[in-house]
Amino acid sequence: MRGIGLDIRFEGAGVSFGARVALQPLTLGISGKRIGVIGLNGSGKTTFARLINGLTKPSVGRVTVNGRDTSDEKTAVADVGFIFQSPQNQIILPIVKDDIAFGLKRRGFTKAEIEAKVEGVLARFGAEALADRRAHELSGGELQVAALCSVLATGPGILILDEPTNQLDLKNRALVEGIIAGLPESAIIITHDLELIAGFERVLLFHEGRLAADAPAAEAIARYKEIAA
Amino acid sequence: MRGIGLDIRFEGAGVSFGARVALQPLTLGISGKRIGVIGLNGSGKTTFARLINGLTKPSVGRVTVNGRDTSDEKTAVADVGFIFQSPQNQIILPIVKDDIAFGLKRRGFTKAEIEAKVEGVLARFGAEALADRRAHELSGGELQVAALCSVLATGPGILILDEPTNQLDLKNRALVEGIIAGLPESAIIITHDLELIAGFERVLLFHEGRLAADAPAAEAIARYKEIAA
Amino acid sequence: MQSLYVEGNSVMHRLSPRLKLLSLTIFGVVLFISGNLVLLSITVLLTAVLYRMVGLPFADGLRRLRPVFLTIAVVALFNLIFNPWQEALVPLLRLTALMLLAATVTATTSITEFIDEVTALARPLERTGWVQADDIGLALGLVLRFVPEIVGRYQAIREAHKARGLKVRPTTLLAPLIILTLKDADNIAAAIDARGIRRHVS
Amino acid sequence: MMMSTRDLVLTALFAAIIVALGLLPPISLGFIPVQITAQSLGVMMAGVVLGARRGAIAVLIVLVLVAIGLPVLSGGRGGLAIFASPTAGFLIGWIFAAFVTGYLSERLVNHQQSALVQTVSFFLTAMVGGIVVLYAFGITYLATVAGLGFTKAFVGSMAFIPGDVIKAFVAALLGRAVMVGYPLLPSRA
Ligand SMILES: Nc1ncnc2c1ncn2[C@@H]1O[C@H](COP(=O)(O)OP(=O)(O)OP(=O)(O)O)[C@@H](O)[C@H]1O
Ligand SMILES: Nc1ncnc2c1ncn2[C@@H]1O[C@H](COP(=O)(O)OP(=O)(O)OP(=O)(O)O)[C@@H](O)[C@H]1O
Ligand SMILES: O=C(O)CCCC[C@@H]1SC[C@@H]2NC(=O)N[C@@H]21
Ligand SMILES: [Mg+2]
Ligand SMILES: [Mg+2]
Repeated sequence: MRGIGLDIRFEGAGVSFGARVALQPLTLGISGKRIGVIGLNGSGKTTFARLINGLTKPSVGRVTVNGRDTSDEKTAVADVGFIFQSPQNQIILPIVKDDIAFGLKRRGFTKAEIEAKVEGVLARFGAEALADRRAHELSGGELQVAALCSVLATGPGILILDEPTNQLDLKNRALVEGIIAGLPESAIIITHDLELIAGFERVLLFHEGRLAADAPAAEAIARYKEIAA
Repeated sequence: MRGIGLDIRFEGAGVSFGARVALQPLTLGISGKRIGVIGLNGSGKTTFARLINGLTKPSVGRVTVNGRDTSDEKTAVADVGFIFQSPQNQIILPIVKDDIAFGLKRRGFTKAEIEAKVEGVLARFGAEALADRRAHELSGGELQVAALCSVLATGPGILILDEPTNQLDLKNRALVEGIIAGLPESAIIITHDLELIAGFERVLLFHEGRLAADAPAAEAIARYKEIAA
Repeated sequence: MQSLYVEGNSVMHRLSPRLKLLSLTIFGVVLFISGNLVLLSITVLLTAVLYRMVGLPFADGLRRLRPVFLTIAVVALFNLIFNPWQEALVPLLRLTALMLLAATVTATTSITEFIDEVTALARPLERTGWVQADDIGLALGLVLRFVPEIVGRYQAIREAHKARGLKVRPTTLLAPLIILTLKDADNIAAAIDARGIRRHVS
Repeated sequence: MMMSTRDLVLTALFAAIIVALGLLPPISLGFIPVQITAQSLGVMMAGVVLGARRGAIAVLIVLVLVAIGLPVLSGGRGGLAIFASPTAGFLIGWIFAAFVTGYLSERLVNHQQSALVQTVSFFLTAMVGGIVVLYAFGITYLATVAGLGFTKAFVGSMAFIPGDVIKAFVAALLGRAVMVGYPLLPSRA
């Protein structure tokens, strides 16, 4: 599955919270390696992403991943890795390597397999030094890397990153940008940092819960700037 | 005092936490209307700013504000307003207008004076609608404005903003940028968002706890990019 | 969070909070002096009238008392099974009267009045150097502000479990919740000091 | 010994955690007029994490909130009338439960110990403070003021033991996790 991504389909899927419509019904297919998502605060980006891994269930319509309805899944879709907007909420155990191992333990790997996987994923980012660090002491950039390791350790087919360059300096931002560029996994990147998605062939622009553009980066960004003006 | 700013002096002031040096001893005078502060994560920017209002006391040397040693003050320096890196931690009481009033109550104003001040500062940002909102429901941009109001209500001579455009969309970012440009108070702005300080005449660049540049924006940014490369 | 205060202008509303709290305390002590059934019944009647005067619609007034009254009634039932009926009735009447007067004070005193009163009560204690009376209002305000935030963070951490396909267990949920919350405390404390809200404390 | 701002915020945060635990609905047992509540877990946690003084103050703040008419107890209960209910002894006991749990934690647990020793010690302190001390208050009040008599009050209260042992266990795991993950906690005596 890795590197190919998944076949994601929105079939008239929309989300309301009480009277407030967070996402208007939407029909859309997603495939390809890199997809950007942009829009104003509150425009529906995070809601859109949460539909894909089933964290939010559609109020109308349905969302399928490889043909399986996400509403039928008891928990989030295993093939979809999700990095939250605030990565500090994402690290569950106090020590980094324990946190990475945590997601694997429940999947029935042996102790040796788990250790190998933890080391492997840390090595992939040259982040071996993080293994024994306390999660709450990490700088913003380090937190982002730790969260990525925990999610990638379980081998998802596609990765969703919600504002991954928040609070990062130029160097850490470049690091994350490099990581994204180098991921063999498919990725959906939600961001206010327009340079991060500048080269993408497909960028979705949300506005007031509606898909306002589905176009190459330059075009979507131009529309976004009109909206924000 | 307003609009003139303060006379801030670092006299060989440095900060260590145990064995870790957060800020190397530094001698420096600060005045002028707009000062930018940039540097990598962990380079000492926030520590530098906290020295100015006395939240952190220097391990060596001293820092004076208008001739008074900040170490002598029991609590933070009243003339220095501080907007933290995470504004959600800055709003102390549940309702916005109560929060703004709170800082004033302990300063011995009458009820009527406090009300007038709260209304005045909200009006200044056209943010009257925020008065009765619950702090935890505000969007990122609104939070930033509310935090500014609470701090400005007490009439500080200088304002320190630590990464004020974090997590904001283009529109809210422009709002904050506009607010900064329009402040009659002097301001020190710490940021990773280089466009925000692009026009400043004076930008301090920190690197590994040392002042690596004290120069006009273009020059400091160029040095920063070398460091981050 | 909705308080139990009821807007109004009854006698009890107009009494000073201090007088109300003082009376309630004295009442609580005096009630236990006598075990006379007639006297206690009259007391219940009087406190019930006082509670009626608060201005709550009848059904609302009852609904508020229900949880506490139920527990009092259960105790009385127990006593009735094992003891003579007089012995069951005395605590029932006592606690009911106390409940009625307490509910009346609660319904006629606003949160602000209460906080001011508690603050004033603590003022003399400032000389011990242990408390700063104004901190009470600050602490109570902080709690009200933190509750929704903690609930929000709880939900975020639950979702983090789900997103990684992990079962949500109390221990793996509480640990990050508490650690992250404690970490926030440092930032919030710095924010309070930066705004010079507690001037005189280092 | 005035509280630092940080201590003030820490106690308020824990009070908020206890209030938040009240959002879980209480379970009524029917045969004893006291409900099973998750909030007493918060009381043990306050002692284990904050220590004696701050833990007790956190609980005190919750009781002040109850007294001033905010519905912060499980099931949305609050107001002065609560102190007329037969459960009031437990509520007052919460303060001492947090204090004793904290006092013992400060003395029994330190960073040099192994994980197991820390967890077991925290468990014992939570049992002593959150059960022995707490029940002493709760049962005495039930027996005297509510007029239930000691035997019945005691036997009835035993129904809470299984739940409260589990809570002490959860509090112990948490106390240990916080010790590993948040060593900034001021060192204990
Ligand atoms: N659980 C919820 N309950 C009620 N309203 C919600 C909920 N989640 C989201 N919303 C609302 O739905 C709308 C879309 O929210 P969403 O989080 O998708 O925005 P976003 O585009 O990710 O914004 P941001 O850039 O600020 O992260 C907003 O108006 C938001 O307030
Ligand atoms: N209370 C503390 N205890 C120990 N180390 C600290 C403390 N505060 C800061 N440091 C360390 O001091 C150094 C400088 O920190 P500072 O917060 O000033 O960085 P910064 O430039 O603001 O970084 P960022 O861009 O990530 O906000 C860092 O290495 C940090 O880990
Ligand atoms: O009125 C309340 O909400 C609190 C009552 C106290 C409940 C006590 S605390 C110890 C014991 N364990 C429980 O779960 N409930 C009782
Ligand atoms: Mg979002
Ligand atoms: Mg900083």
